[in-house]
Amino acid sequence: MPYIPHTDKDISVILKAIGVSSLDDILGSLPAGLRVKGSLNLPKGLSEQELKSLLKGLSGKNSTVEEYTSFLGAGAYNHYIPSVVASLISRSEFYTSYTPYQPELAQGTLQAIFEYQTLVCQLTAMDVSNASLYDGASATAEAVLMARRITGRHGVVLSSALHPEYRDTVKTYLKGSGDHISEVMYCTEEGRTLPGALEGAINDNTACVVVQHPNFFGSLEDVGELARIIHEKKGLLIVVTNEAVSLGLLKPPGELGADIAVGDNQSFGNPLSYGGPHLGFMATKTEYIRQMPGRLVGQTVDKNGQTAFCLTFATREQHIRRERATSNICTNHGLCALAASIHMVSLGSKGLKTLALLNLSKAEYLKERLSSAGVKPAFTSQTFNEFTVKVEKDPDSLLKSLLKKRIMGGLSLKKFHPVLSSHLLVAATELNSREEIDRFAEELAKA
Amino acid sequence: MPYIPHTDKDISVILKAIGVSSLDDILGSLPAGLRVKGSLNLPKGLSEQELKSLLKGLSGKNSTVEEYTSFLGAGAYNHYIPSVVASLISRSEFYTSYTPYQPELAQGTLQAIFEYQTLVCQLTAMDVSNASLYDGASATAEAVLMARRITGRHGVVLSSALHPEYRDTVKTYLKGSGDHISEVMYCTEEGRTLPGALEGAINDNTACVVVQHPNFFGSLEDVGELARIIHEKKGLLIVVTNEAVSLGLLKPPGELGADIAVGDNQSFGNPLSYGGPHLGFMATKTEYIRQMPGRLVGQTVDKNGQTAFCLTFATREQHIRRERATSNICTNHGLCALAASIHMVSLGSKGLKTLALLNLSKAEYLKERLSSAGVKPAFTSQTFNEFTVKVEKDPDSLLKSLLKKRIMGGLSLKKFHPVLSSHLLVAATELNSREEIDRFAEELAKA
Amino acid sequence: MEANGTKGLLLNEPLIFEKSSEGRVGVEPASFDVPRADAAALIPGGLLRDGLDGFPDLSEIDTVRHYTRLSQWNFGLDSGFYPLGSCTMKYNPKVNEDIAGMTGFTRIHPYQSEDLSQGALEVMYELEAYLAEISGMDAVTLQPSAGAHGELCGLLMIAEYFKSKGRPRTKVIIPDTAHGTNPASSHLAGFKVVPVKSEGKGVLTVEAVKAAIDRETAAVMLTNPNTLGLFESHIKEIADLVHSKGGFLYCDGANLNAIMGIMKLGDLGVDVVQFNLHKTFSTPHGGGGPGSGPVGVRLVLEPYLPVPRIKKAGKKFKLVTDRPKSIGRLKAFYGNFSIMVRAYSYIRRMGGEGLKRASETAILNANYIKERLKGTYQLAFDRPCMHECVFSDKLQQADGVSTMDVAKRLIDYGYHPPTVYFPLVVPGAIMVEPTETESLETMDKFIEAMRAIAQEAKTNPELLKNAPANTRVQRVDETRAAREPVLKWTGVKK
Amino acid sequence: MEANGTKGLLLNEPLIFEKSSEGRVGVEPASFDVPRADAAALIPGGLLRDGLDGFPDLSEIDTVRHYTRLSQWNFGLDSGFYPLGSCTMKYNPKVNEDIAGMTGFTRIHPYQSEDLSQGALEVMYELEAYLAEISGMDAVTLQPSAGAHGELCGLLMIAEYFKSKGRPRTKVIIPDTAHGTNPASSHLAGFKVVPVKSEGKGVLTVEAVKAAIDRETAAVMLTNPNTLGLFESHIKEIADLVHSKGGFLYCDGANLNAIMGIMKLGDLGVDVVQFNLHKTFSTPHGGGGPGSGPVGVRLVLEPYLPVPRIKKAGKKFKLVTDRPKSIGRLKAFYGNFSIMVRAYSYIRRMGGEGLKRASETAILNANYIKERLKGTYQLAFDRPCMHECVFSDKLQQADGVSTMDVAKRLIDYGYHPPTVYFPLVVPGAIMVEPTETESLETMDKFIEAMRAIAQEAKTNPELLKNAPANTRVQRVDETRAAREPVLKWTGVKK
Ligand SMILES: Cc1ncc(COP(=O)(O)O)c(C=O)c1O
Ligand SMILES: Cc1ncc(COP(=O)(O)O)c(C=O)c1O
Repeated sequence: MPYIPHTDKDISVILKAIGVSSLDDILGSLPAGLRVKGSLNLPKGLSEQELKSLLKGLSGKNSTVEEYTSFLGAGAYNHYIPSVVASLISRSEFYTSYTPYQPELAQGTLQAIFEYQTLVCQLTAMDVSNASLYDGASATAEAVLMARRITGRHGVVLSSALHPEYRDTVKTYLKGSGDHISEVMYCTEEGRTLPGALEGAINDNTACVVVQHPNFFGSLEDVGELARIIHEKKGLLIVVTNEAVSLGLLKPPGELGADIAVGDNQSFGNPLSYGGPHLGFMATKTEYIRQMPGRLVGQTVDKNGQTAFCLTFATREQHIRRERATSNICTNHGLCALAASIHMVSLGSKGLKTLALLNLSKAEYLKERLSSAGVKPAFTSQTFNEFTVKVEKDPDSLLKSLLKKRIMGGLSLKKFHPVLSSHLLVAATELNSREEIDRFAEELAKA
Repeated sequence: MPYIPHTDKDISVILKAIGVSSLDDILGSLPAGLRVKGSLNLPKGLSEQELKSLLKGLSGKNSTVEEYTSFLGAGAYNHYIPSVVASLISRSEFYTSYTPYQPELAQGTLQAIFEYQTLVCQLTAMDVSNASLYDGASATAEAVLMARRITGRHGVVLSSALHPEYRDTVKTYLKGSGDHISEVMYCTEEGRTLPGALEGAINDNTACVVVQHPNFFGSLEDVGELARIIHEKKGLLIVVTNEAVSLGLLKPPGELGADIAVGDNQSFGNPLSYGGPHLGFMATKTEYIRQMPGRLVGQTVDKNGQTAFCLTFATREQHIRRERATSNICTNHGLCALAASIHMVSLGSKGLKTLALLNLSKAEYLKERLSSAGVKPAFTSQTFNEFTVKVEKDPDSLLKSLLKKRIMGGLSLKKFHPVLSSHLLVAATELNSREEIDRFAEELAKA
Repeated sequence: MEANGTKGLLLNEPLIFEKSSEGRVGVEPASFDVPRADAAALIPGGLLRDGLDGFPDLSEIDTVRHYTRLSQWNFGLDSGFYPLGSCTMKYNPKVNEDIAGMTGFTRIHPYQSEDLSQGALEVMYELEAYLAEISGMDAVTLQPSAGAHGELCGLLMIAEYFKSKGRPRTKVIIPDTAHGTNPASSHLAGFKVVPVKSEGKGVLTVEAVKAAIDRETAAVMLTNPNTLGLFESHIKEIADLVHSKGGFLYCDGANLNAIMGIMKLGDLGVDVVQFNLHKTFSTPHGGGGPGSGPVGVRLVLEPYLPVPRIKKAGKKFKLVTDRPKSIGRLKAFYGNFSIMVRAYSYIRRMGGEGLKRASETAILNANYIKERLKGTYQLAFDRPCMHECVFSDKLQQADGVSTMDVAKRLIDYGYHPPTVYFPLVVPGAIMVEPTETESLETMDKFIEAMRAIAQEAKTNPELLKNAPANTRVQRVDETRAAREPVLKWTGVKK
Repeated sequence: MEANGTKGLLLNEPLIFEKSSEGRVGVEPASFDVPRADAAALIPGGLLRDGLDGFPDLSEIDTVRHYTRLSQWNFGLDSGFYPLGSCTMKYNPKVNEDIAGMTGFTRIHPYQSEDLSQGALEVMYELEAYLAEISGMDAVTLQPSAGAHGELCGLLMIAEYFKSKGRPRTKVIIPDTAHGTNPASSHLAGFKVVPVKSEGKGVLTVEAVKAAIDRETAAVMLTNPNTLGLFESHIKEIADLVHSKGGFLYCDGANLNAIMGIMKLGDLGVDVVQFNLHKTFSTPHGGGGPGSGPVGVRLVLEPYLPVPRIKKAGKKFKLVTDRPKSIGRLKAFYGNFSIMVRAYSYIRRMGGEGLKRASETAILNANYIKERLKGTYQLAFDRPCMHECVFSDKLQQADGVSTMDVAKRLIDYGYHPPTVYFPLVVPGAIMVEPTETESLETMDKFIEAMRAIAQEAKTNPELLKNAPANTRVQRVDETRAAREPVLKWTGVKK
């Protein structure tokens, strides 16, 4: 049997040592009438060779962003991942170990997380970061819950330019504690959240405002001004970043007044993977540490005074605090965080800045090519590597005809925002070559 | 610059420490007039992303035995390699280390080679094996040179059913020491080396006879009888095995009278790789150790009496013996040997026997299907997983038309043996499914 | 005895930031094939970044060595026996890693056309069906990212069910043996947690539940086998009871590795269960995730499952979002797909027979260790266990030796310690879960080590108190970490 | 100073055969989808195998742990600094491994139609051209499997040249600094080796060659830079001399890493050179191979290159075998293709500029170490070196400390020792080749360690003599290994 080492002889030795003649003697306490009769109705087991060929076939039924030219983003970005990443995270000491409960056997994981926490703080200019959360959407939800705990208030104001699936996730997470969620509408001309609109949307019971930056439409938000407004009401600002590469170029949330910075670090080191696992991050101010969900690694010393690392602030967590924990999260996305760290370190500060500028440049070029082809940006705000355009034909049939040219031409926004029924959200990264962009513009003009 | 860590500041520190103002001060002793002017005429360097995409494109210009159904063998066998192999040999402690000159830092490599030596001895039933040679062909040539040293004789008799490229290699290797090579013709009916023919081909100056088993045509040789004949003349028998999986089923060379067993272990753990790196092996009798080429690892103890391993019998080798070495080989195929070990261990004795039987079964089924389709074996000898058939049409145009059906239909033997101008050499392994075999037979009948 | 553990050369390594040197680049991005944008002109001034303080600059080789050395300080399942109870540290098949790494699975965008994603949808659709069959549930969602996420999902569905009936319920009954995520998730889902004590009985009694349950009880949440490794023998009666009160029975399925092919939770009356693919289904733990926590439910709860759902229409798979009763979504997109691929591969490789054999063998292994160590260590409950067994340090306390000491000493012998001090109901708990992928020889050596340590506790307790002696760092000061928090590097970059 | 090396937990591991248990299977082969052949009926009795004595039977997890643990006893380039002289232990780029692993490169059969192999042939064809450009040679073969194989190839061509002219020559002149493969390959190619002494001058003088050369001399075989790390400054005159005698100048190109883009061997009068792709071109050493040893030649020798050759006709590449003067072939098929892919990738990544920078930096690094350690250790030659520098233990001998002791002590500090006792002309040689991929910081720490050791040699020589102290095994008894050879496991399987 695959993976199970036991020979018949081993089984007899074991049974004898237990003092039973068969497994059934052990399972005596199980309600006999409810035992599974016969075997599970599952396909027959396969040899490794057969398995691999079967799955090769299944994977082949998907078309990849390598085979197609993709301009899809919307929270999942197609970046080049340096080879060092897979090479290092596939070291079994990393990927086959558990959460680092025994620090003597897990200094590698622990130091790596500590470094990851530092990298996230540097990227976001916040004081403290946790070890990871599941993804950007659930991290946003956790941030909202955290803001409620900090402020003791209930009201939650979401920018309607926050990723729709993030908004949905927040709503689901808040079902348990009463939602009190309202939305502040984005400006249909600028494609961003207007400070003025926010002013009208908040009140003294507003725990937090959540804005995404760059937002779902790709637009940059006036984060500093939004911060000022919510802070005046003593609420918190949660800034969501799901294209983390933008932080190579954009002023970090911490410098713009964010109280909690969350988002997704998938862009670093983690492939698209049909949407998961991605990598939720969260960073905040020192004063809020004890309300922060998720694991934390701290630096300390061992009994010989040598630098060492361990999990800390466990009293916030469920295995100590149970129902009074700051969150229920236990297994998080450790290996994804490791991958992100390695990618960030590989780039270094210079590489990251260049990468961000390259992304901006590709997107600006795409904007220009599309404009020339008659497809104009839908909003006036400045953007990073993603933006919204308005098309003349039905976007869905446009996209369909582009597929025939092996182009994934962006995301139709209709299903998320009915008013944006002739709008496409398009992204460009370092993986979109100039030729691809030119061809996209041409085909779009033709289609 | 890729892979080079030096910043401008580092360079100045270095120059200053050396006490020069520029590299040119160091290169003063180089004939100035002969320095390269300008830069090398090579393509401009690429970023990692660009490189990977370029090479992806180049690799895509090849068609693989995964995309095609392949019945090619002839010294390079398409076997399933378990995932553990790549997973383990890609551990950098293995693949980024050098030949294990410092045993304290290389016990992993050393113990693994020691185990590989043991596995080869077990497979071949010989006393002693070296750490590896380049490939089966050069191993055969080394074996011939070794036989000459042992016997003090010059004559070398090659079976003409030895792989033609192995015969060529032996000839090249023997250019330096005078060739004295003759061939003993295979029996055109049985497709193997007849003992009677061998009797006539050897004499008192024959150092060795080289037979391949299974031979180039896939036929099993009567190794025991051939051994008896050459041993009567006090010459040595070299048995070549280039489909090592056959050893799971066939009596090993050591039990059939071989004095030196050589061949290629590519079938274990090493992909086809367009012919290299493969994995030459050599095993022999204890009495011949000092004439054996290649590295050897021995078990010993360290200063605390703990079991340890190290390179040994180095006095045979070139770095000590220089021109009097048993061979010039230095870098060998260590990682390929590791891969082979892991594959063998993964199979275990039961798995290996089953795999060999599965190969035999596939080939027998193929034989039967081809026969039904009117394509009969060309020879009467028994075979393992490869055999020669006679076709009615021109084999080259047959193969061409099979390619259109995405079938690599075996090897046309014309260019190796002009008399076999309507013969194909076909192999089947565990990777050829029944459906593929059926389709091959059908298409061959149609073509 | 000959210990597995020994001491050898390791390499020291500072923090990555301390290795940085201004101006170094590791893997530089691709070159600009489009005009270089003028960021200062494009981006409003207030939004442009100044610096990236402290962000490290390393060469590629230094990055590689950094993480290689870090990895060498770690102990993984591939390094040795890792009998961490409640975690099912079974072998993570290498072939699953290869498969999960196929570009057809990694380089697909969640929003690409369904027509281009049929392979992914097929894997997910079938995996749902397999999990349903294994658990005896009617429908499964793959969306949750881990066990706790699955718990939240299940509990939110239960809450929503009652809300949609117009009779919201407020309580969830949870035994004190439960994993901490159970109460935490219940709380997050808006419930009040009603704890029930197991009162030394090991399993939950019908009486205890009866005493706690009422018409406000939305669910009883138990773990089966429970965290003591015991089968909840009254589960069917408890199910009947909670059903009679109109509530649901939630089963934390983290311990599913004990019963695959032996019992189906559905047959036992369970209404909701979450699976931990990173336990039962052999996907790696990654030093702390990613995992995946699908949830199976009975038909009555099916309308509440998160969106999107995968449906098969003819030969085509598609994603369906129009489900008015759904609790919505727990994350963006569809779940941890690459983990699903591994679990799918595992199930296909094992088949029904194999899964059953896995559970049977896991039980045999746990009982073997239990029998061979009882007496040497105090058993929490001396009765047949399922896939794990729980000891305590009661016998060692006389010598002034604690569970922690035993655990640390095991490290010197070359083993990862078992889960310690959990479940909370067993003081000084030592929870051993060998899993089915460990051989008799491995267990024998571990048992020998445990016995040797028990002996040392008597003859040389200092050995234990100073343990581990073989590791690079020893007895890490966790108190100081909490008292004087250093949560990031704050040095100045070179 | 803070040493890089320390001690930590490692796992013991017996021989794989000692872990075997009869009846266990790791990764079982595919199932039979064709009738199971009756081997006994098909195979003549005398040819059927009885047993597979001792062959190990392990579960998959035990196999994985075995090799994982073994690897943890090893030190690789990714573990730390590995300044092994003459071996060019430069960083092995990870992207090259990814590329070499693409199925389009691994799963192609050497005998598949050329039409189906155009990508492979293109890589090979271009790689030949790149190597020709780098070395200034006219034609290149990629067939040889390693440096020594390349040497044999080159020397056989030279021999064949003279034979084909009807005037076979018998001798090859080789300096005493040469690597052992040079004389061994010459012998194998049928030549008598005529050694010339460098006589303490470091480089070969024209006079020394003149004294040895005659009309029987087929070639002078030198290494440039030579194994002392010195540029053979008279190479051009030596070339002229040997050419005037009708002979060839063979250059062992193992040290090419010092001169890429700086000098072309062809311009220096070299007629034949072998490349070590596993040194200069960054392909990994694999703990002892596989390597690849292409050979470049001047036009006059081109007809003698091994078959097949790759030709380009229009846009198509093909293999040509009809070359009557060829020495034939040195192995089956075409060479170590997957190593070529890595070297090709390296060259494309670096470009001409990058290769030049690599050589320049390699020289700077070696001179830096030379300058900063001279005085502490005796320099064999105190003059500017190329990519490596050679010290000796002369200054340490007073304290009764040898090169071997220094080398072993370095291990405790976390470094792989340099090449020791080679070249033979420098007694107690310590040959340091940092390569260009090592940073200033890495060198500084190494220098510090070397200095600390020199200090220890004076103050506490026992530290060195007992070194290494940090490793799992210490001072392996090589004499015993040779005297009481144990070359395989001979136990009895469980
Ligand atoms: C019994 C039990 N339930 C739930 C969980 C939570 O699972 P996860 O860590 O995947 O969120 C665990 C994890 O340790 C567990 O052991
Ligand atoms: C100078 C020199 N020449 C030749 C060789 C032989 O190369 P290979 O080991 O690839 O056969 C070496 C290898 O160490 C070398 O250093």
